[in-house]
Amino acid sequence: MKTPRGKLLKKVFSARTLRGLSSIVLFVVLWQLVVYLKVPYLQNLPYPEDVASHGLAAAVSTGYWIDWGLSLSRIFIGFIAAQLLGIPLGLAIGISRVFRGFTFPVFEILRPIPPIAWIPLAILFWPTRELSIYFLVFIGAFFIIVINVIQGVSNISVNLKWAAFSLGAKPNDIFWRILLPGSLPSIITGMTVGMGVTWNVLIAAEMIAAQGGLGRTTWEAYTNHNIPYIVVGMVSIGIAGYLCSTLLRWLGEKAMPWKRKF
Amino acid sequence: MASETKEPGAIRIKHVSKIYDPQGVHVEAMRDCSFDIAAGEMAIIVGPSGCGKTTLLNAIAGFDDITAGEIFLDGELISSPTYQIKPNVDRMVVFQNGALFPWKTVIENIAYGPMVQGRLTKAAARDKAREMLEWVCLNGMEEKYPEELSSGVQRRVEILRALINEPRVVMLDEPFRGLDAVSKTVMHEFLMQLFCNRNRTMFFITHDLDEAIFLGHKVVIMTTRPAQVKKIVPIDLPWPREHRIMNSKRYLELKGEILEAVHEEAKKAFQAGERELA
Amino acid sequence: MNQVLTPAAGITKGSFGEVRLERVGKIYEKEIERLVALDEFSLTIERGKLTVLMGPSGCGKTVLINMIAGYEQPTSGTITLDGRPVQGPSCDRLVVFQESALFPWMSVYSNVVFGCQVQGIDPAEIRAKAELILRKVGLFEFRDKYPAHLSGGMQRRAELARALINDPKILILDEPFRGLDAMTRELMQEFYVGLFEEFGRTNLFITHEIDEAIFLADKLVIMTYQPGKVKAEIEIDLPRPRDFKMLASSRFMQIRAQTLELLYEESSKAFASGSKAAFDLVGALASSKDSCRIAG
Amino acid sequence: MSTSRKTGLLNPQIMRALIGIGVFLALWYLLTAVLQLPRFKLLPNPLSVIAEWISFEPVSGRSIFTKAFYLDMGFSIARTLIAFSLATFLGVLLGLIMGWNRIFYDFSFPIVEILRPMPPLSWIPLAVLILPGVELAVVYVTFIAAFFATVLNTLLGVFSIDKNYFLAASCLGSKPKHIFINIVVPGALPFIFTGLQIAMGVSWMSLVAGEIISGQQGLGYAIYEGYSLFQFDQVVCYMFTLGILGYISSAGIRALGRRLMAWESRRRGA
Repeated sequence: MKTPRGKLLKKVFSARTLRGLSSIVLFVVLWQLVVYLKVPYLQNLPYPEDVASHGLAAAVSTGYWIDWGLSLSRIFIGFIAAQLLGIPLGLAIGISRVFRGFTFPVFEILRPIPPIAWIPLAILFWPTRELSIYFLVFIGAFFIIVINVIQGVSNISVNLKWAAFSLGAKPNDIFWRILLPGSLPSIITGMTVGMGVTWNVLIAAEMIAAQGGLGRTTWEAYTNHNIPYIVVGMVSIGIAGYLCSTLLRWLGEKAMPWKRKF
Repeated sequence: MASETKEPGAIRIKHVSKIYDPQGVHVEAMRDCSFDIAAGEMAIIVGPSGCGKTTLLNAIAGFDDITAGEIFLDGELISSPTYQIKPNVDRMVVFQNGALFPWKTVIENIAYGPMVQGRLTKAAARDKAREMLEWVCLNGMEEKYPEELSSGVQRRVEILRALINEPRVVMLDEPFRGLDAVSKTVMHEFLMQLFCNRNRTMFFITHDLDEAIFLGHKVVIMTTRPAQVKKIVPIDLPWPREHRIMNSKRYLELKGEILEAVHEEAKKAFQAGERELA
Repeated sequence: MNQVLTPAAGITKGSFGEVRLERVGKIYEKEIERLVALDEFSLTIERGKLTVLMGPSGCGKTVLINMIAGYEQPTSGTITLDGRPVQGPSCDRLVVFQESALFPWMSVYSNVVFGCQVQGIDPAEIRAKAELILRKVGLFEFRDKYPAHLSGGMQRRAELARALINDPKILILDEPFRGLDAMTRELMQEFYVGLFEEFGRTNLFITHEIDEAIFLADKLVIMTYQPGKVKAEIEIDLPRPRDFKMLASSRFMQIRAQTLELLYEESSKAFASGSKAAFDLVGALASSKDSCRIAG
Repeated sequence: MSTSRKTGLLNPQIMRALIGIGVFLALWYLLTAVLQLPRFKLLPNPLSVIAEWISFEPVSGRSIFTKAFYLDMGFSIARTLIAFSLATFLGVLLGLIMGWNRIFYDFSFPIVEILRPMPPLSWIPLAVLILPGVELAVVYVTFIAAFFATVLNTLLGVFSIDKNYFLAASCLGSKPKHIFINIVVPGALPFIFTGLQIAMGVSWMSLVAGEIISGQQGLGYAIYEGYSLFQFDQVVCYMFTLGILGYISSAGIRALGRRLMAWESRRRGA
């Protein structure tokens, strides 16, 4: 019989992990080499160690973490507003055919417009820059969540609804105990997808119109020609985005214990 | 149509065991299985679900290795813990849930084997495939995609796709699962006719005992996991068989005998399954 | 599994209903198409009997269930339960669906008590009843698991429990064991028939499997293909309690042959009228006519 | 008889849609032009937007009757097309090989996973600095956006293929190249097309951002220019133009998908 520790060691030193690690090392070495050999176009890249030292310097400065805070708070406010409005709207469109008939076409006209194209109107309309950024983040997540909720509601098997009716459930029970939990998986999917788009929109909005925030500092690094810091900014944005999606995944697992696998 | 070699396709399974051990999960699927299938024999394998019948099929087909024992095909070693012959056209498998390529039409599916083996040109392979379809009265289906067909027809096409390669052994893993009674009857007659005309060794896994007795030369009953051979029942009913045979006294005797043995194992397997989940 | 079948006081006996279908018709009108699903369908589902319905796919079995359960309304004719016409879904007619209709987001226990809860029954009473019935179907230890974490057989038992706890007058099972593997299916049949033999109750069971049908039924009803009508009613006189050994009895095989004959006839008709569901017969009919023989 | 009820303008479905759109436009008009509520009066009203869009002598110099409009559109379409085709080609190829070859997957997947969470738009500064010319930078950003979506979906597509197809193919005597062409490619196709749909949406978005931030010409650029020149009608016109283009391009992908995957559409049609 194998001990759990033996299993763990086996997993850590498996061929797959080793390959993964070696590929990352290879990537860094290649990056170094490309800059060192002055490969055309790529010669302007900073050395990995430059990026690392800039990153370290940033990590101990308060300004960097204030940017994190600003970006994250913008994401959360816009994102949560989108969920608060989008989920009820999606449920309403999904449940009522009549309501769907009235609202869905308008929704479908506005949906294909790329969220970033809203930037000028947002700046124009909202009294402060901060508000217009919240609005853009909201737009980025809103359409996706609504579409996903609609799909979630319509994907619930009619048998489940019938079964509930047969067992004596009233419309109230059907909504809270069948429709809502039944569309939860789609809601979570919509949130995860929306989160990706939202970060994209936020970065663009910050670059164009904001004060502070990870996107803005990256842009300022560009105007100052501080190339290593641009990369630091990109990596930070990547990490922030990744953390947000992980948080959502974790929330999803908590909210849907029935989906957990053994 | 018959191959030149005299009666090819004899399988000998000697003391075969299989232990799955992915990341330390120790599962013993098969323990010391030994039996022979003569050339041109229809051998039916029955036993509880999840007992390791498919494991044995995978070992013979060359999809998976074994941890102990040896498997021979016509006296030639095809699988042992240290040596395996890769999946090959001489051992054809018809899968449980069907594995017709959904993106190819019926005729493309059937012609696929001879074409990729380079045995026939594309045109020749298609001609041969068309001929085979006509041969079983499925002409008119050539340009349809598998999912446009009923499952019974899909299964027949899949069997043709195997046979066009003239394999030494055909292995069928619960091929008629989920079909209704009438379709099953049609399939049994189809297979009976095929078998009478193109005698191949068949390794046939099923749960349907009527199917087993109606089609088989012998029925191998496996125990619950780890799979061992519990009993081998030779079916001494005359060939070719017709459905009327199901009312004969001998048939009922055989069915009673097999039913009892299988039922006992099924109950054991079921209780083990519940324990595992708890 | 038979050992769990000890009488349980929580499941009341005697709420047997009788469903009468009189000249029921159901017509679907879609765009220009007009589909007569059922035509002049008359059948009595007898009190305390297990009636099994068979027929080729597309013969309107599911429509029939939906109407008895009250999910759909017949176009003509009447459906009555103990003399009162059926209107809308209600817990005196419960359906066990083909693909499990357990609520995946509720534990086994919550699923079983759902009906009682929404009907506002006293919680203490619910708990006692639920415990009894869960023990009965052998799922007491599994009460806190979610359906997806159970085996197929357990899911089916949980669904039976969810229906039985509401004490329906008629229990309708729409191919309940479909999708289970053959072994589990057989064990579930044994379990179900045991449950039925112990508690009676009017049951309507729909299936494709001929062995399953004969093994379970008191009365076997075979339907015709579009429009659905009753083709034949066969009384199954195998003794109760049923035992799996009966599958190898000569009486069983006789009934089986007779039923198969009837089904084959219906399937050929369906095939002739171009039903995709009866497609399996392609080639088979042709070869039986000798127009094309397999030749080596 | 029953058919006549369902077609024509009296169909409730169409009626509701028209009423919905009408209410939306009326509300828009009411808020911006009639009531002139505090912030709303800054926004253009629908009538002036439409008037501008179809005017022969537009204030902004851009309407459906001017060359400038088509030039902007042409630039944007060309950039998206180049970036998207490149991303599709490379992304599908990489995804297929990653899904097909275990060892290649082990080596390449960690890198994809490291690069993927960075939003495509965060590449803009670096792309502008490193690549010669703004044009390339915009195309690159659009490319990156589409690329990862395509790779990941293609990969998922290959993983979604039933293992039995591989086994069956090996039984039938296929060599690796046969398996790649006959199993891996068609098997992954449904997911590839889902990926392309997503990629198309992200591409348009990144394109607009790229054009706004660093571009010259193109719809995104014109939107921002319109904003700085107080041509708000033009901003809204171009937003809708982008919406229409986005819609047409994903419809195009859907149509192509249906053609290439006849086996799927026929099943659904049956």
